[in-house]
Amino acid sequence: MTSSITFDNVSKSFPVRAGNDPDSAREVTALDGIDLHVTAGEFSVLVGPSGCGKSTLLDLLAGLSAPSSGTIRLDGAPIRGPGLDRGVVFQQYALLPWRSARANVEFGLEAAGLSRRERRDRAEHYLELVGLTGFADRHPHELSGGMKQRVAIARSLAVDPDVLLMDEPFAALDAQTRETLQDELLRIWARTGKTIVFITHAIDEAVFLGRRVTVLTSRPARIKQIIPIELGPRSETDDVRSSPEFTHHRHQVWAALRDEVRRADRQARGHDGPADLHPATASGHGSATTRAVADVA
Amino acid sequence: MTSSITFDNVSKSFPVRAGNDPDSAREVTALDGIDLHVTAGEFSVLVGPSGCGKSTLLDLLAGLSAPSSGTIRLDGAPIRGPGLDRGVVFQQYALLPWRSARANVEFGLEAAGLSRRERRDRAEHYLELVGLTGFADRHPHELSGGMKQRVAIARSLAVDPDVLLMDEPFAALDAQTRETLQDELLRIWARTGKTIVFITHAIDEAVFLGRRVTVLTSRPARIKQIIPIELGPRSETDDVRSSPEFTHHRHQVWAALRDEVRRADRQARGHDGPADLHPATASGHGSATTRAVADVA
Amino acid sequence: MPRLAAVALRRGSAVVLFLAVWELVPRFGLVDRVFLPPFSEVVAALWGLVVDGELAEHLQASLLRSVSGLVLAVLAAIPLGLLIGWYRPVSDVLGPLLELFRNTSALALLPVFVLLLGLGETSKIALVVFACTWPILLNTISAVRGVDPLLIKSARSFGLSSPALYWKVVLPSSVPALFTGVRLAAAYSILVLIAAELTGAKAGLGYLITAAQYNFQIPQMYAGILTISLLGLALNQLLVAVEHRLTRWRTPPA
Amino acid sequence: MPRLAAVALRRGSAVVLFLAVWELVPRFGLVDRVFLPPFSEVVAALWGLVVDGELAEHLQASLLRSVSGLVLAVLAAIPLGLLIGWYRPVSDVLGPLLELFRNTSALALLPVFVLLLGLGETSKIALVVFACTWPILLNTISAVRGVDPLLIKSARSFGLSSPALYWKVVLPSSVPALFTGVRLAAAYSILVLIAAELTGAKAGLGYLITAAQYNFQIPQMYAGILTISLLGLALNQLLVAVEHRLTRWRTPPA
Amino acid sequence: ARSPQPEPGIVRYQGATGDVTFPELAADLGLLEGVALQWIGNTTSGPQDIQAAVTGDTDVGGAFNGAVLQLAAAGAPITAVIGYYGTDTRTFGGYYVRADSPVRTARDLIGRTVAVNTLGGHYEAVLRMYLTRQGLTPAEVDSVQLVVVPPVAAEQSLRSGQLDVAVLNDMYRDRALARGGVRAVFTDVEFLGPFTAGSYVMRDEFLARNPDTARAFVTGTARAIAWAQDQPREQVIARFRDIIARRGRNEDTTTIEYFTSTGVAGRGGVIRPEEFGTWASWLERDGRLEPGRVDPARLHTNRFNPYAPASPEPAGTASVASPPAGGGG
Ligand SMILES: Nc1ncnc2c1ncn2[C@@H]1O[C@H](COP(=O)(O)OP(=O)(O)OP(=O)(O)O)[C@@H](O)[C@H]1O
Ligand SMILES: Nc1ncnc2c1ncn2[C@@H]1O[C@H](COP(=O)(O)OP(=O)(O)OP(=O)(O)O)[C@@H](O)[C@H]1O
Ligand SMILES: [Mg+2]
Ligand SMILES: [Mg+2]
Repeated sequence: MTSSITFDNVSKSFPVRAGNDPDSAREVTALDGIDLHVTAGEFSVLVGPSGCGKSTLLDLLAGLSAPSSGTIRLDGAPIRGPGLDRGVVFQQYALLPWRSARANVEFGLEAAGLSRRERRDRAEHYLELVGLTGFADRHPHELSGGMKQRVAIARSLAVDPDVLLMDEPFAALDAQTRETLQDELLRIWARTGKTIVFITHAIDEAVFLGRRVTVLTSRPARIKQIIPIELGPRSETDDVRSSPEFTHHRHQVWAALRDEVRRADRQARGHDGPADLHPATASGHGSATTRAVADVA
Repeated sequence: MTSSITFDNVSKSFPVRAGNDPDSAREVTALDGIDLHVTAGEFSVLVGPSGCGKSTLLDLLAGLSAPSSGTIRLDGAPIRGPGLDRGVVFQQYALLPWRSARANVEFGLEAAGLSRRERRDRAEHYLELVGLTGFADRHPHELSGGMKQRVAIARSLAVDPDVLLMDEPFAALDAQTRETLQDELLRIWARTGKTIVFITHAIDEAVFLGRRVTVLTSRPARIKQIIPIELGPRSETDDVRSSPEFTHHRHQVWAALRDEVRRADRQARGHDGPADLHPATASGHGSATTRAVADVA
Repeated sequence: MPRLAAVALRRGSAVVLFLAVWELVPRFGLVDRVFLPPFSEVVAALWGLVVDGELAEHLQASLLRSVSGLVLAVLAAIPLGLLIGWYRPVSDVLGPLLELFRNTSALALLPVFVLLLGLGETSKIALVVFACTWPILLNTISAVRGVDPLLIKSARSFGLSSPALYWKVVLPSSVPALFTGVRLAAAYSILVLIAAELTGAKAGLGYLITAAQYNFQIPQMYAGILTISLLGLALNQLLVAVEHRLTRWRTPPA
Repeated sequence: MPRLAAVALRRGSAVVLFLAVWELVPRFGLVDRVFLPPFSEVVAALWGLVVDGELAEHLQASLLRSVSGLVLAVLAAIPLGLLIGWYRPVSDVLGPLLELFRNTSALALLPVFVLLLGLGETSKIALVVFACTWPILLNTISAVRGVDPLLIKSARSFGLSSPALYWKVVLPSSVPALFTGVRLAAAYSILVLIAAELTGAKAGLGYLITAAQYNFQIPQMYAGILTISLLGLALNQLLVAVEHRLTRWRTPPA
Repeated sequence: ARSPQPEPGIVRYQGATGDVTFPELAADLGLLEGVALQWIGNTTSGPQDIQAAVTGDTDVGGAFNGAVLQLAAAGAPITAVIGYYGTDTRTFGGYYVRADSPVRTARDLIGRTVAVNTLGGHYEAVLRMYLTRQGLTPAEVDSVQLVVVPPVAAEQSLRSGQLDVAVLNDMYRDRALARGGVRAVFTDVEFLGPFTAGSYVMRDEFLARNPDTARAFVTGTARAIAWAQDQPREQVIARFRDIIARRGRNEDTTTIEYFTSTGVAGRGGVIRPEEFGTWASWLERDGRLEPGRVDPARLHTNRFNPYAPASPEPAGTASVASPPAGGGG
């Protein structure tokens, strides 16, 4: 099964506390009046400058947070929370490090209430689908980045969701692995016919994968342009990326994105404002963990 | 000043201990009979499949390790160790997190024995060169990935090396930031005229930056093909990447690399051999650190 | 095999050297033999204690106290820590009180425990529980807080219920940091036990040491100290082994 | 301001509740007032000790021992740890011995210190030094081992000499892990000090507690315990503050 | 007053390592009719021992009478039932210095360090009383620092100069004197004459519920004290050695060889009022006991002691008849 998605005037803001003064609470608007429709079975790609609100949009779709205003519908029914009708694949894999590849794939199935036996069979099946037969008993630390992401994809597919949500899934991989996985993802899409919403920074990736590429503005994210891609069938042996059509679409997306990236850059550098919170909090996370251990020992 | 580089039949192997048995020491050959010449002032790019030995090659060039056989010459003189005539930029920035951007740039200058005053002036100058005026007092955690890499580049440039060695410097950045930094690197190269050896996985990056792209085979790395790139001047406003020449060169590199990537893939999956040590040791590092803390507390 | 022996020799050499110094320094009269008998005499005394079964008795008494205190602290502090760590408001409120308790020396409280709980096993075990609770509790809290938010996000995206999330993600994630606390606590359990056994005990390694000291049986005193060291070492190694079993996923196989 | 007060209230509420329970439980006769006097009586006793200068004297004696022991341990263990951590063969050889020492309860060694170093300050400070050394040493060693190899590689690529590398990369990198050890050691310094002050002391908080206990001045005893808690808390907060100053680069400004 | 329930007939107590207490001797001599002693461990401190009796860890504890007064003043409901140690010309403790020490008089002790076996005990009180009586001001008395040192270590610490004064008694004194090089500044017996210094106490609640047990215990202990007072020294030592050997607590018997006398002034440990009264008035004067807080007469009883002049009346009256023991000084 597969589902259509509709964003109806969706906005999302976050309260932000500036400095130590609790009275100076402000808001950061991440999404502003998003109207978007993804038809059932479509491979839809979203691109936008760094920090514009792409992950926020995907979180809403996954039901991990609720929009500040507007509604998101899945086959006409508003989204009320997370559910097994949607599967999410994150950039950083999000595998449970203490579980083997198989057990990681089984993870989602446990919530679905399948029997032990069924879980095992399904896990084997989906590991095979992503080309990891024989790696079922390895733990994440024994897998390369590409393999880890395959496991994560298998895990999301295993619960047989209607929609697959992918947040820059290949950004942490090296160029060659990325291209291999792009090929495989298209193959899986062709075989399963899922609706896929795919977020990326990389223009090549967007053009190669998407049947439609939606370009978002810099924060707050609005829809800037929707570019239909017509490349015909991608084949692994051909170098589609070197075709003139590809180059044409590439340029289209590049042009739409260029101004937004510049604007985001100015936002980030111009003033010590909210945009700069981004790197600080991102790197802050790691050190916070380290510090917690220190605090205690 | 700027220098030429000559690799003369350079090989490098590492002893590898398989399992717990100390008697079963084996060797892994990373580089095998490399002959390569980089002319003074050239922007030379090396591409090759994951784990083939690119970083090993750069380490030899930096003087951080010595070849098992063969010699590497800088302007005719064999390399004997690290030196300020070469500057290295790493993928993971390698900034000292406790130093501000300025102090990080000053770091290399301290070894060079400059006065406090001179160091400060130079740091300011190179921060300006990489477009970070006004960010001198920020610490790495307060900078975005792109900014961090700019600091690292400024740091390497500040000691005024003849050669700049860059090991996948933009791999950790998002697509847009990467393109911006590519533009800036070309601008800096044009202004300073340094010899640059640049390693990357990304075909687009290789073609966009290099005047010559050297494709390496899968491990052990040998030279597979050297592809001269003729694109004419790159300009920021034009989308060179969408030009037919670019597409042509892109396809050349892609074709040369394709078989090697496949072979490397087979190496990695086929047997539980040395290639698989890679992810294990990579992820092993982080956990070893965590464990060390635990061991003590 | 000869290589393995060489490794063992190299690793043991410092210990052997230390013991040799211990043996020779009193023999050459560099320190008073009465106060620091040579290692061999201590070993002889230790052997005597082993043979007449006395050591076993003291060891058993101490082990019982230290292990039962540790186990009780684990049973109490881990669930509590998991709870406090998860509900931030709870930990905000309890934080300062926990800080105060954590910084209260267990030994300073020994008289209080004796006054309120008496001289028997209760006060000794309670002291061990008190000393062990804080490292476990605080490490558990920070372990829970340190769980990768992405893992939680990912689990929630699969529609996992809160208890399942807790059981399948938070708890396993916390194991390594939690063990740090338990190992720290194990060391504390032995440390404070020695003090607790100074009064009102009729068996235990702390008692052995004090009694030997008061009876001026100095080699026996050293034998008791040595036994405590070895006990601490064994307890630590045991916990390390358990931890490695539970967190094998963290280490590369080789 | 009213918001800040609210935060303070919320954060302090658990402590206040705890003190209220302490006040009321003996008042309602739920425990024997002789052994657990109400908090107010303890405060009164504490105030009495403050007023007649007795507390200051004990506090000073304890602080002197604990701080000088800690400082000596820091001075000895950090350079040693930096060395051992850097030269792997050294740490391979010394490792087992260090493990043995680390697992030797400092309190078990108290009689040995008294026998060998006498009753005075030497043996007390030596005990504190012994207890503080191991956490600092072992954390320093692992801190050095945990230094990001990329930073070292990068520094070497600039042609830094080994001492410069050590001073400019290894040491600053190690500061956070090293401080973990120092804070652990500070807690130990107070813990073992109490035990050390039971014998051969003529002043100090441990002495105060024992003297009060044996003279049946129970409120004074609790006052002493309270003071030790607060001392431990203050020492820890101080180290946290120093650590934050030294590692400000780790935390986002807000 | 007979308790409605049968008494368990068990008395829990703490022993001393390498030493035999009088209840233990009584048990061994078969004098504790119907009472079983239960050893719960050893103690090195009188104050700690009577505290344990109050907290209910033991049923009997013994300490210096001044400590008993202070514990009672802190609100503990206890009664002293029998005296059990003291000083006489053979059994006494002295305040020893090195032979070459400049300390000769009380005044020389100002600011010095004195080692005692426990705080809050006999030697602390005797020292303070001595210093006061020798005309030192309270501030000067306070300047003398007390240090807890285990008796085994005291002599060594004194000789090595870490202490100015060490209190040595019995075995430790004899051994030190045999080695020479030390001399006493004063001894408790010189200062106060022979007197019973410490008593066993029991909780009032225990006495109320177990009057028969208490009587049997005190009676047996009193008879054991009397036995030790009567028997030749060698006989007592032999018996002690034998007890220590049989009870298998892995003790050293050296201490016991130095036994010379019980030190108990009254026959069978009968308590005289001034044994508490003296200390009560002294502690009140020293400011460590709130005047009127405890009535020393009510704090002790001889009513269980068979050697007390026959009288079922309250302890206070009973003991008035006994002749003073020459203590008090
Ligand atoms: N929970 C939150 N609280 C406050 N601000 C938030 C929160 N989550 C996101 N933001 C802010 O919303 C904006 C959009 O964030 P988001 O992560 O959606 O961007 P993105 O497009 O996914 O960025 P990237 O390309 O870096 O992944 C950012 O400015 C971010 O700081
Ligand atoms: N110090 C070492 N000891 C043992 N083997 C090593 C060492 N350094 C590298 N190798 C091995 O040499 C081979 C080449 O490594 P290198 O890091 O140079 O590859 P690379 O091309 O830079 O890979 P990547 O694309 O992942 O950066 C790998 O198989 C690696 O496992
Ligand atoms: Mg994102
Ligand atoms: Mg590399």
